[in-house]
Amino acid sequence: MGKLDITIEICGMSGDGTIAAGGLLNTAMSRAGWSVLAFDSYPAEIRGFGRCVTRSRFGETKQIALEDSTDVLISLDDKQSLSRIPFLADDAVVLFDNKPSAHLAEGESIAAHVAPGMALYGAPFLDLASSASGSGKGRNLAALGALAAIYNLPLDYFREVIAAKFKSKGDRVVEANHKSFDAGWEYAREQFADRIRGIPIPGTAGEEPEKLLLSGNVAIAEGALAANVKSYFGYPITPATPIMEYLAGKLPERDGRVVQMEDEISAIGAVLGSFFAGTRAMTATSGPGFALMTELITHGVMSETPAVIVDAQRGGPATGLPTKTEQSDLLAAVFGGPGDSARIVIAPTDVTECYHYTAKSFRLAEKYQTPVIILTDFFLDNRVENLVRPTSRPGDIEDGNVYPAIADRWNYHRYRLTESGISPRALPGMEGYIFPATGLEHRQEGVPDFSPENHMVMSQKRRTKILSALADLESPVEYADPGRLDVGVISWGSSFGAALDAVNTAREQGLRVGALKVTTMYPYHAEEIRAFMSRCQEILIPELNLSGQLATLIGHLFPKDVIRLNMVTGIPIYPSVILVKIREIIGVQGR
Amino acid sequence: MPFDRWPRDIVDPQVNREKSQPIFSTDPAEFYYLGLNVPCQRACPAATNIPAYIRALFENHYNRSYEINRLSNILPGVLGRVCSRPCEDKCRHGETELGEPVGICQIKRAAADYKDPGHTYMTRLYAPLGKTVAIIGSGPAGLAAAHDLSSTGFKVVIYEAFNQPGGMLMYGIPEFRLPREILMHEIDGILRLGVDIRYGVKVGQDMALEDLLKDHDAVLVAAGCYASTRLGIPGEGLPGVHTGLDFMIRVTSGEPPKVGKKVLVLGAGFTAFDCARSALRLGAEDVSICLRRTEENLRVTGDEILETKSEGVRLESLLASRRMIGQAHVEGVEFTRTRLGTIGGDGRQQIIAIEGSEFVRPADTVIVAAGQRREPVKFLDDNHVEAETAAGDHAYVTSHPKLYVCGDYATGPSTVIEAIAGGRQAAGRIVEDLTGRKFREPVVRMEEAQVTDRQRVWDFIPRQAMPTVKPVGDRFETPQVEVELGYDAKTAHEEAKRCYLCYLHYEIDIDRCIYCRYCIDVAPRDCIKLVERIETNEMGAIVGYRETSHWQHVNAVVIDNSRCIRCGECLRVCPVNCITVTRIEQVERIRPTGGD
Amino acid sequence: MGARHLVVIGNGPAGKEAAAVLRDKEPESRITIISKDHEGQYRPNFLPDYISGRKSLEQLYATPFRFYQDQEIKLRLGQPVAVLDLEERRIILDHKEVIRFDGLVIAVGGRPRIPEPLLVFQDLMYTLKTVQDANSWIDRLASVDSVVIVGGDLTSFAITRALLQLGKRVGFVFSEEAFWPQRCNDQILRAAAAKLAARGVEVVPGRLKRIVRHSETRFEIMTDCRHLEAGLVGAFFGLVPDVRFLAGSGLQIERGILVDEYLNTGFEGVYAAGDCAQVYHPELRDYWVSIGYDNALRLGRIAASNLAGGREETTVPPESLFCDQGVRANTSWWLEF
Amino acid sequence: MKTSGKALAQKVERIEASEVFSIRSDELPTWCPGCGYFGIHFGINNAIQQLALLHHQVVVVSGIGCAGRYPFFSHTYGLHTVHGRALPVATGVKLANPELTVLAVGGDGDGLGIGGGHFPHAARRDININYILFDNAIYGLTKGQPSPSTPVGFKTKASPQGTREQPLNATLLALSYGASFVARLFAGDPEGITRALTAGIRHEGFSFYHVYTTCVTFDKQNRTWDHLKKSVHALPENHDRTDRGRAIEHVLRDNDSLGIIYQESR
Repeated sequence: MGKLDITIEICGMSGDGTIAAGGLLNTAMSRAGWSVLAFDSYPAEIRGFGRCVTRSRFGETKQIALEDSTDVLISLDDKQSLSRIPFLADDAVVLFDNKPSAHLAEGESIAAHVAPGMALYGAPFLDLASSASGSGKGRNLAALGALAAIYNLPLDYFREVIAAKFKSKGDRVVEANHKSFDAGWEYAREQFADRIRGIPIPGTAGEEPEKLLLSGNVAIAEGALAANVKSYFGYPITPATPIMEYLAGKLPERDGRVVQMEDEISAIGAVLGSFFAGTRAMTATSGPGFALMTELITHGVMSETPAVIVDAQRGGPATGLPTKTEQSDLLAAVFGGPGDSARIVIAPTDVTECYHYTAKSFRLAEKYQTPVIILTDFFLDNRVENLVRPTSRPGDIEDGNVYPAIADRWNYHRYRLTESGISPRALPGMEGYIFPATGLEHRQEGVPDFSPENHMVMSQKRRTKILSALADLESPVEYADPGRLDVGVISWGSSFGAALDAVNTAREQGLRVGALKVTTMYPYHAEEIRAFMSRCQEILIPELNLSGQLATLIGHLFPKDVIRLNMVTGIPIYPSVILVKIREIIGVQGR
Repeated sequence: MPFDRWPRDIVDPQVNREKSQPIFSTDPAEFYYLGLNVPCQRACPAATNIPAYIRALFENHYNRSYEINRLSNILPGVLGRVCSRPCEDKCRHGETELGEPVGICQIKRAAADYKDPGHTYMTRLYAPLGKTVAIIGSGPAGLAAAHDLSSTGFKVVIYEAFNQPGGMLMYGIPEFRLPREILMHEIDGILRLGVDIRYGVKVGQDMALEDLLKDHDAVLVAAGCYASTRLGIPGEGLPGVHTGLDFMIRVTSGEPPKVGKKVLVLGAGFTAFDCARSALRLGAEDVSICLRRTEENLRVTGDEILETKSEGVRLESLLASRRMIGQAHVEGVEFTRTRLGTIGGDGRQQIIAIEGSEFVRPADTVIVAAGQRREPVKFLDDNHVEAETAAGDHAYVTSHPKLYVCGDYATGPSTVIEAIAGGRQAAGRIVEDLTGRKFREPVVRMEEAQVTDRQRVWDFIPRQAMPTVKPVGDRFETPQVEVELGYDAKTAHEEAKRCYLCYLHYEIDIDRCIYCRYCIDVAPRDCIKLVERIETNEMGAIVGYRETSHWQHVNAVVIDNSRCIRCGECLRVCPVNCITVTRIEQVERIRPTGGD
Repeated sequence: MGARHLVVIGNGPAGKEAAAVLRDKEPESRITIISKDHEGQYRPNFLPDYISGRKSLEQLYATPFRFYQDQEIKLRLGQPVAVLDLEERRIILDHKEVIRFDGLVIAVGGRPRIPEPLLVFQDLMYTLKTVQDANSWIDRLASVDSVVIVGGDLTSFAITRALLQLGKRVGFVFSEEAFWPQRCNDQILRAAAAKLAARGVEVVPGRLKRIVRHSETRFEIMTDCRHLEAGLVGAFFGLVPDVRFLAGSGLQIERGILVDEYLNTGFEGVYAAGDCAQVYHPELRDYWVSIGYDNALRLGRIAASNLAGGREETTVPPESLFCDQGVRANTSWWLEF
Repeated sequence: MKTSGKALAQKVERIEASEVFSIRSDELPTWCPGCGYFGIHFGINNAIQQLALLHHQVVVVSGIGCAGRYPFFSHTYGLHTVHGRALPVATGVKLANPELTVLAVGGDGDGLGIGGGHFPHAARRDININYILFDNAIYGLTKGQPSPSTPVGFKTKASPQGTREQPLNATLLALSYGASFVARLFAGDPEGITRALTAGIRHEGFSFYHVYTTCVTFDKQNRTWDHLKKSVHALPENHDRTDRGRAIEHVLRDNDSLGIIYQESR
């Protein structure tokens, strides 16, 4: 095997330990020096309802998207795994439990669907775990053990990560899991002695700085910690909860706190209160919770109080598809809520950006005295990449507060009109600057005033302030050769990786195409976007919503209609889909 | 539907329940249940309580384990070596997906090997009844009958044609399979009950059957099958041609015949194998067992076949002998090839000799182990009495009111364990006929059981191999070297762990079940079912389940004991403690004064 | 599903050929081949030449996967059969999937045979049946220069030739168990020994008693007359049909699955072909076994044709059968030797 | 002791003939095997059957959470609303058609957390709805965070140092909110649930059922089957269920007694 690029998938029923196995695999592979991009999907119900799939792409170079073709499938439950068959590569490797607890009718076993040319490895995961540890729970580890043996993966890393994962549950649990893993490993060593495959170990193992496995959610939490966030207020909701759980383990050490509130309304309320008093705080939620927050978010806009809100998008509307990915809250994040309530909305495209943009959002919120919404989605939140521990960029995390001048003491107007729209903001406890903040329309002093002139002036002030933030926000990034392009692909959030992957492949195929990454959703960099568009024959905007929300937001910048590629399948968009569309637009057949 | 089916307040039923008394049942449905769910005990002709003795051995109660055996099968130490093991064929652990059967027989032997040297089995004795029974033959059937009759209070006299007791055990089974001191020890345990034995008396020849009938209240013929079946082919009388039984009797009596270099054994039973292996020990170099069919149909166990082949004996299939060749001494056997025909009534393919395919195999010695039949014990007028076969194979009675038959004599050649079972049943028949009372009867005993300490990992212990003398050459130093060495105590314990203990019955109390399916989640196989209906047969025993996955139709969650491997996981997780365990086993009820 | 489901167990030459013929005769039927091998069909008779380097891996593989796809034959690789239930007409695979069939051809070929008295030395000896076996030989031959062959079946001569071509020293311990399914007679043994000796092979007298491993590449082989050393011991005692899963199925097995001259096992719609079949010859009034690639193809064709409703007899000229001690075999290899 | 096969088969046939399970839907519940919700489901079903309520005259309204799934498994009208809002929606249903028997079901997070604001007002309003609180003291569907009824010191990923907040006592809340019917029940005692519901559904007014139950997947330390089975017990025989003050006093003393704690006489 030459350059390494392998996608390994584990599929089982919820309760089979699928996700846990995927996590262990990713960690071990990362430690061993591989580059990792992984994404799990699991059902909303804890048990019974459905299928869990972890997909991990390992490579020598950084992976930016998941592909739709799987090289290795580990089936922990054949009934569930049958649905994965269409995604298998022609030479895929399939590991399955060849001693299920009951007879299967013809076709119910995954073995029935493995085409010649694929390689079938049967091992009795359940029995191996049961015989090694007395419990079938370790079947996922037995499966991992078999995988490790077949691919000759470095064993020590697996043993380490298993020990680390189960340490908190006591030595006996660690031992039981080690035993299950070893049982799988030994079985495979023996039974598949002549079918061991092996993959190249990256030369970088041990040389580069140690890499961390970070999910988007953890990166957000780490970014917040880098910005020295003090409080997290939240309410459990998939897929945002892991941010709360991660911070719950970290904040108390730093004199901070996580408070689980009774609902999302109180969560955003507490965040606003905290910022009002000058302390950094945040909350994270998903669509339904975000909807509950909209009133108080607009309160933050009106009262010019900072807040940091992560909206981890999932399938909607309403309760929707809690465990599926979608990018359909964009317009709600930008425009949602009563009145003209412009606020800052940013959307990272990968795990590293999750970290940096979150870190920076606190300063933005303070400086522009507005709620800042970080839009992520289920895929980005849960996908795992391994990267060198990020550190905050200069300037990102500094105090953004604009304090009033000494001269204004005793004569302080909280909402004083300025050129930029930014009014210096005093914090409670500062003597001589007392003011009322309100969600009612108000004059510069902060007292209510509903006069036509005042409402006009103050609305304009708030809008000017938000637009002036553009200078501090990330500009779009072009990935293209100079000159005319047949197709320009603009994408955002978690879909951008797939777009770039597709564009890179298209460029390798000799097509004149380019990509534009947009991470600042509102206010947006109209000039830069227009400049990119102007050298493109066609603009293609792939995104995971039905109406084309980014296309709606920025499409008017292009003289023609932009071409929309919309999917609401609940799963990430694959590069191959975008590539096919690019080729179709240009008029080339096939992939 | 009555809604008062919640006979409990909120207490843990496991904690406060009083230990209930065992129940004894003679309901045929319960016997049917046992047949389906404790297949080993059902397979044993003597109904040995196998799970109980394996469990006793597991608890290191070797004496107890031996005694449980002794209760049913009289000769545990002997059977532990020579039993045909019908139980193991039926062992749950040997079901297709579950591995290999438990080494039931070897555990039996271990119990005998490791019981206290001074351990004496205390037989329950009844007051003398003042009646006497004569038994012809001291083989396993005669000994078993003597044991039961004697302990019930009869005076028993055995008439034995040979000079030593044991019948086929002594004369039919080679010493490398059954050391004689083991045999004698257990026979002594029976004779000790006050059984008289007269050696060297062949009834009908040395003594008149009429006299016996006159002197005793009953006479039981347990004379076995000592007439060799002949093939009825030319040349069988040539020197160098032996019948299997005669060959074995001479070997076991210490006067072995001379065997040549090339030996052909014609036959497919245990005797054929014993003859072949004995021939090797007498110096033969090239021994073949010639089969009419193929190995597929042998009754001999797989282990036995492997050991025999390892010693160098060859098995040759599809051979039908036509005649012995030779002038002054046998020089060979002419065979025809056999071929398979259509499927017969027994579901097996018929084997037909092919005319015109004759060929000759040279041989220096030929042993015809084609089976035995009984030699009738005759009256003075040369008549003999036939068993009343109309009443079934094990009817034991004959047309003569005082004359009974049992063992191989009644059934034709069978196994040791069948002979013992037959002897005991014949004794029961005699007791009932002579006293009008039943002192022993099989009943189903049920008792609430505590959860066992079985662990799931034990289910994955492989069957412990029986150690045999290796290298094979060492076996031939003397003909007495016992080939199977027996488990050491640790191995026996390990093997005992493997037993699922099928005598434990797991049941969900529908009245208390909340249908949460926790048990199904932890079940190791599809042993717990969501059912719409339970199907029963005319006896009222469960024969099937109509399963469903429609919530509306899930009328009960039930444990299918015929799939259950008694791992106990369900019981450990049940949130409402609605799973009960009953120890259910077939035992012999002994009536102090006898009953109807 | 109106169409019949025809199942072939085994993807060797006989099995593959049977499936192909079935497809030809029954275009509507569903056809499945079940094989325990993970690889596609290969030619075992080329393995010695593969070891000596005279044949490439590609030349070993006889049938590309494309073939099965085009013929709409479902090929299940790496899936051993656990139970054959002729009564219910179903197969239970090792992984507990249950496959029902309307017609069946058993063409499982053979596995290397080790005589029972030598089973204790099983782990010390290399056998040669599969491509993996051959690869193991190649690996090990890289570090040893002497090999002792025990047994003496037809493959043993091919491997001996291959080893000589590779420049290895070869010792040969004949066994009376050789030439399975036949037994050696003295005449053949002497002839074979002479031929081998002429080619530089050391033919060791006596009967094999013991094998001792001193290290991974040093073995001591003891006969009742001689001790000798070698870096590798190969066991060649012929093949036995690979039919453990048939135990209890009701099929009769001697040196192979017994079938009549039409290759029927006695059960309706159930046939056996190839190395695993022992075929009745009406003219000879005896059973014979076939060995070799071409025989396997021929039997596979006949079995399939009869399963599809034909009535084709296996016709082998009696004189082409080699007979010894009542066992007959037909082999193209024999002529070669 | 082993039941005879015949008796067992007959028992199953009797259950089938009684059609007692026609109140279940066709879907197998997706709750984890061993979940206490099965016991509650069983108890509620039996109450509906025992009262001979017409299935189409029953509406089950739920919020979000594992208990929110309830309507999918019940052969009644069902309304799976959004998080915490079961009570207002149920109120609307009942007011729109007083003929209907309205059951609002939800978990502790749903009813005491996000929907906590609706609880007092439903009690105060005293509309004839039945509110069954599945209290397992944890957020199960989101994989184990502390809920408003989680005891102090309970460790989860979201509360690694242990929770600090005092748990809410839903029974006490209901009593002090003025609910006119309050029962405390246990998932392992479906018969008790049935008994309380048959009384409460007949009760003209807001009936509150506080059911102690388990989360077998995410709570292995606090409200487990073992702990609950040991701690719960019946109300004292002399308990006066007509006196709100005494009821409150009792509940302050005893957190584990089961039964109908308070019922306003009408």
